[in-house]
Amino acid sequence: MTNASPLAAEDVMKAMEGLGSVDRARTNRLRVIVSPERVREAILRAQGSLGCDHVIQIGIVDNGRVFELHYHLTGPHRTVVTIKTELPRDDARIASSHDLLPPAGIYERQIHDLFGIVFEGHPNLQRLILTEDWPEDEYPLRKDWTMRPDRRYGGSTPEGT
Amino acid sequence: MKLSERIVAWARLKSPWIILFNSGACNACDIEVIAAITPRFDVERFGILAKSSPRHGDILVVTGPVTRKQVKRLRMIYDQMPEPKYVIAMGACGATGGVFRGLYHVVDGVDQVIPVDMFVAGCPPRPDEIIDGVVKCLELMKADMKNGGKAWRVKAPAPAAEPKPAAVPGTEVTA
Amino acid sequence: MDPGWLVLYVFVFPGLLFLLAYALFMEYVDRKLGARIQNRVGPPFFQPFADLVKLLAKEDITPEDVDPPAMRAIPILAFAAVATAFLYVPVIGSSPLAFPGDLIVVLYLLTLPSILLFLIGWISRSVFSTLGGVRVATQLFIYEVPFFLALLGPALAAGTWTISGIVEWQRANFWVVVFQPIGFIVALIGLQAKLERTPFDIPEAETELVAGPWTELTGRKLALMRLAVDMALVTGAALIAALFLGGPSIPWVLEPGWLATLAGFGSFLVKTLAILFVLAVVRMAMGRVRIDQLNDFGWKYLASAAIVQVLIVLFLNGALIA
Amino acid sequence: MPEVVVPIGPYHPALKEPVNFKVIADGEIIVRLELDLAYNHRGIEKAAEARDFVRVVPLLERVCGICSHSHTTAFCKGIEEAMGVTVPPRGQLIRVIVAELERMHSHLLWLGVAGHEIGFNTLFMWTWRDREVVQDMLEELTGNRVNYGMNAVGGVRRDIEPPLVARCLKRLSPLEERIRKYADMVRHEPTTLARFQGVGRLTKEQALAFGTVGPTARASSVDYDIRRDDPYIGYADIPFDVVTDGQGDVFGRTLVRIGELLQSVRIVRYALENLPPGPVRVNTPRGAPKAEVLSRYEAPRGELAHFIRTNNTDKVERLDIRTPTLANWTSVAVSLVGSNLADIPVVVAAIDPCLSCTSRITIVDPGRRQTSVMSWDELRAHGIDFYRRKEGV
Repeated sequence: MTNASPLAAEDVMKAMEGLGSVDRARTNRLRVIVSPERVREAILRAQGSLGCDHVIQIGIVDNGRVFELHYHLTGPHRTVVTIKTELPRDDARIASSHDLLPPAGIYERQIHDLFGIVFEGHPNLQRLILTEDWPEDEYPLRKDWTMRPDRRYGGSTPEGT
Repeated sequence: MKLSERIVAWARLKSPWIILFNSGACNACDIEVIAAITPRFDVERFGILAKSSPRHGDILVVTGPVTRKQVKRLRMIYDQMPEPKYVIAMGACGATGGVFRGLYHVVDGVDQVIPVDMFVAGCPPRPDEIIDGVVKCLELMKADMKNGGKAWRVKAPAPAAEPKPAAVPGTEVTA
Repeated sequence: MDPGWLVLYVFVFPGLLFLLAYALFMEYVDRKLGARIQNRVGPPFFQPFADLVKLLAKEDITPEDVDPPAMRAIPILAFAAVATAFLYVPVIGSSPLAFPGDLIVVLYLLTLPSILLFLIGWISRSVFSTLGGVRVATQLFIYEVPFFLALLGPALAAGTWTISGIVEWQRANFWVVVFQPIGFIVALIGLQAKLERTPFDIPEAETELVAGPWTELTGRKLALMRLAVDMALVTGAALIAALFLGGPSIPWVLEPGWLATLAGFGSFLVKTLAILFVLAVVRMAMGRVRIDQLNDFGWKYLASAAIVQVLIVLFLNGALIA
Repeated sequence: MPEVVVPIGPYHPALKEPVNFKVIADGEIIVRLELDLAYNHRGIEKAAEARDFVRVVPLLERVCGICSHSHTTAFCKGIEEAMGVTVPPRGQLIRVIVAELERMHSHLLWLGVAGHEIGFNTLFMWTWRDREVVQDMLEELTGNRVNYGMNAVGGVRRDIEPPLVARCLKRLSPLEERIRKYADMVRHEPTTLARFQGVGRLTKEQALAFGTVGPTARASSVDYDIRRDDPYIGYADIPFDVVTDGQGDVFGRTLVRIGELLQSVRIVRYALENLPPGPVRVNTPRGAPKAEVLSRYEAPRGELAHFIRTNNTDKVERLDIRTPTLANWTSVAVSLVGSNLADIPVVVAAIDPCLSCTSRITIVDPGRRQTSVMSWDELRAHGIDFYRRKEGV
């Protein structure tokens, strides 16, 4: 499986036809930009015709306007195929891809906890990373989040520990 | 001191068993503490053993800035230890929070949660420094036994802890 | 025997006091040997004593929901059982308390600490202790049978159930280990398992169960329990030395009597330390096995080996008589 | 015996780092496993957005004390890529030397810890003694034993003098000999074999499906190594082999790590002997232009990915770190169900979990979190169904 020839931009374009534009972010990284509804379809196509069998990361960026999700996939060809999509800040929800990419369940849970993005269809989208008594509606990695002095963020207890 | 007290005091100094607790450190302190057990440094020479059950420990070695999630657990481990017990806070993080000071998920230092008897400086402290810290802690223990408990060390009431800054995490100047 | 001497025998030498001192010394030798094998310096000689005194002086916590008298009584019982067992093992010549069947009593008394350890794990109300206790009991069923069978061999050969009698028989004939090597090895493995030392430290597996049944023990209880195990090490080593290596007897006659006794005591020390050396090296050279692997090993090989040894002894006995 | 819940961690002697599994055991057999891992979450990613590049590097060094060089190198090379800066060859090779020494110390550490997990303390003591040799080299090269402080954006901060090179080269040969001895020891010691072989087995398909990386994947014959597949900091010119193994169990992972130790010795020796002259660092602009970089790095535990977004300032807009341990967790949770309680430490240790890396942000629960107690048959059915669903993809 090693040292298969790298993917050409044309291959990716052909595979992702009709989903969105493809550009080359780096010599061995190709990026396709799709709409949120079609992410699952793009992942399926990447797994099918592009032979991607490994998910590197689901990167997330809060750029102040929208949330960007980057699904970094790779395969025996060792070329990174990035599927990028943008979610609005006020209603950030997207279909979960935990059944397509088994490790994605983890990454989605982390993103949910820190950014508050809802992955629809995820079997167990619960708090795991922040402390149990962290306020429910606060997502610390959002750009506009700050700690409010009037709130208790868990950890220390009132009796002065 | 009576003879029996003297023997007990001697035994305590010769047999400090330590418990290692990672309260959110970067592992560097932990591996240096474990390195102190291994042949190059070999703390068993001084009777120091690393124990696993907090019920058996004399000295609790805490590494790391305490994360909010670990506060409760650290407190529980401390409560489980039998008296007389001592706490050593390891490294810059254990003392003040180190590079993590002011981040949203840490409470800045072990002494915010449990009483600390000794701080060991360094990021991370070398194993030699850790051994030195334990030895200094033993001297403190000796002084405590001479003065009948830890109370003599309290000279003036500590100033009230400052409230946690509400600024954006990471913008503060680190200590 | 003069009652004054008997009191001296039970409480001072080679009874309680000597046993305590020798147990602490054995622990020191064990730890030091281990440290040297591991390329370390190891603890100073007073270390076990310092540990003991420190633990005795520490706060004694009884966990919630635990019956305090039971928790207090168990370590004392374990301590007493082992201390009693040691009285029947010859240290300087035969034991004055010997009676027919004392081998069975000693074996029973040596089993008690394990059962008590199981009990203390069970009543501690902590998951680690309970699981550790269950493992102690499981392990007990695995090693006890081969251990007993292996110790049966010398008794069958000598035709007596007193330990001192077996020692006498060996003085008259030769060391049991010469014609029962399998039994000797099985007995050593059984002792290692009984004392829960690597590779059989499954009940107190630090990395899985914190400290197993020991987890909730503090202060005095921990001190007494540790001491009981150290004493069991001495008693077990002395028992095997007596049954297989001729105990304190020496093959030649020495005059006067006190010199012979002294030489006997010397041979006791040498033999027990030699056994300890073997046990310590095994402890250091191996990892811990899993309980199911121990089960396989114990019943498949250890028990069969012990039975084969017993059969061989029976056959030889028959052949000699015929 | 009824089912017992065994809480492993967050304070637990097997893992000196905080992690919590609620292991539901039926006697000795693990029925279910619930993971809770973020005890070390400190919020480094948020802090990285608020500090400039110069101050982020020491911060990232403390993501994890064991793989501190990995995180800083991944970050620095990402920022350098965004700035369009090339590090001089000498600086690159010094980075490689430190990186491979770090791999050696990490793998030796792992070997000792794995020995400790099965109660084989002598192996633990011996490997840690030899690890001190590596630590000495690191200390002489960088000035620190653990958090090296070696990397900076644009190169490294200290140069290596020729006498030091000679001293390091002299230390490598005895070390290599010792490593070969450990390889021999692990292959022949009966209790080690009994505890390692056939434990925590992952097939190649499972390893791929659960997204494992690093030695865990390579032990299941997944031939995946960023150093070769996406060469960075001069690995393209260095001769080395990617070690794989077909056994897929803990024993296979041990063999892979020992093989990698020998490869690391080879790389360090090559790099020390072929250090080119020249500067070790270039000056870089204060800010970085708008860019988006996925910086991948082969850390001791596997592929480490830093997703960096810059926006014309001297601060990153977003730094998203995916650590190797996080990628490997799913496989652990799956391979533990149905195995023995005694195997937990060694299976968990086999991926060499680095929890302070992982919990800097997150975590996991691969299974469904039912509170009902499953019978053994139900569990089997669940297991079969689980694998079918996962592998069907």
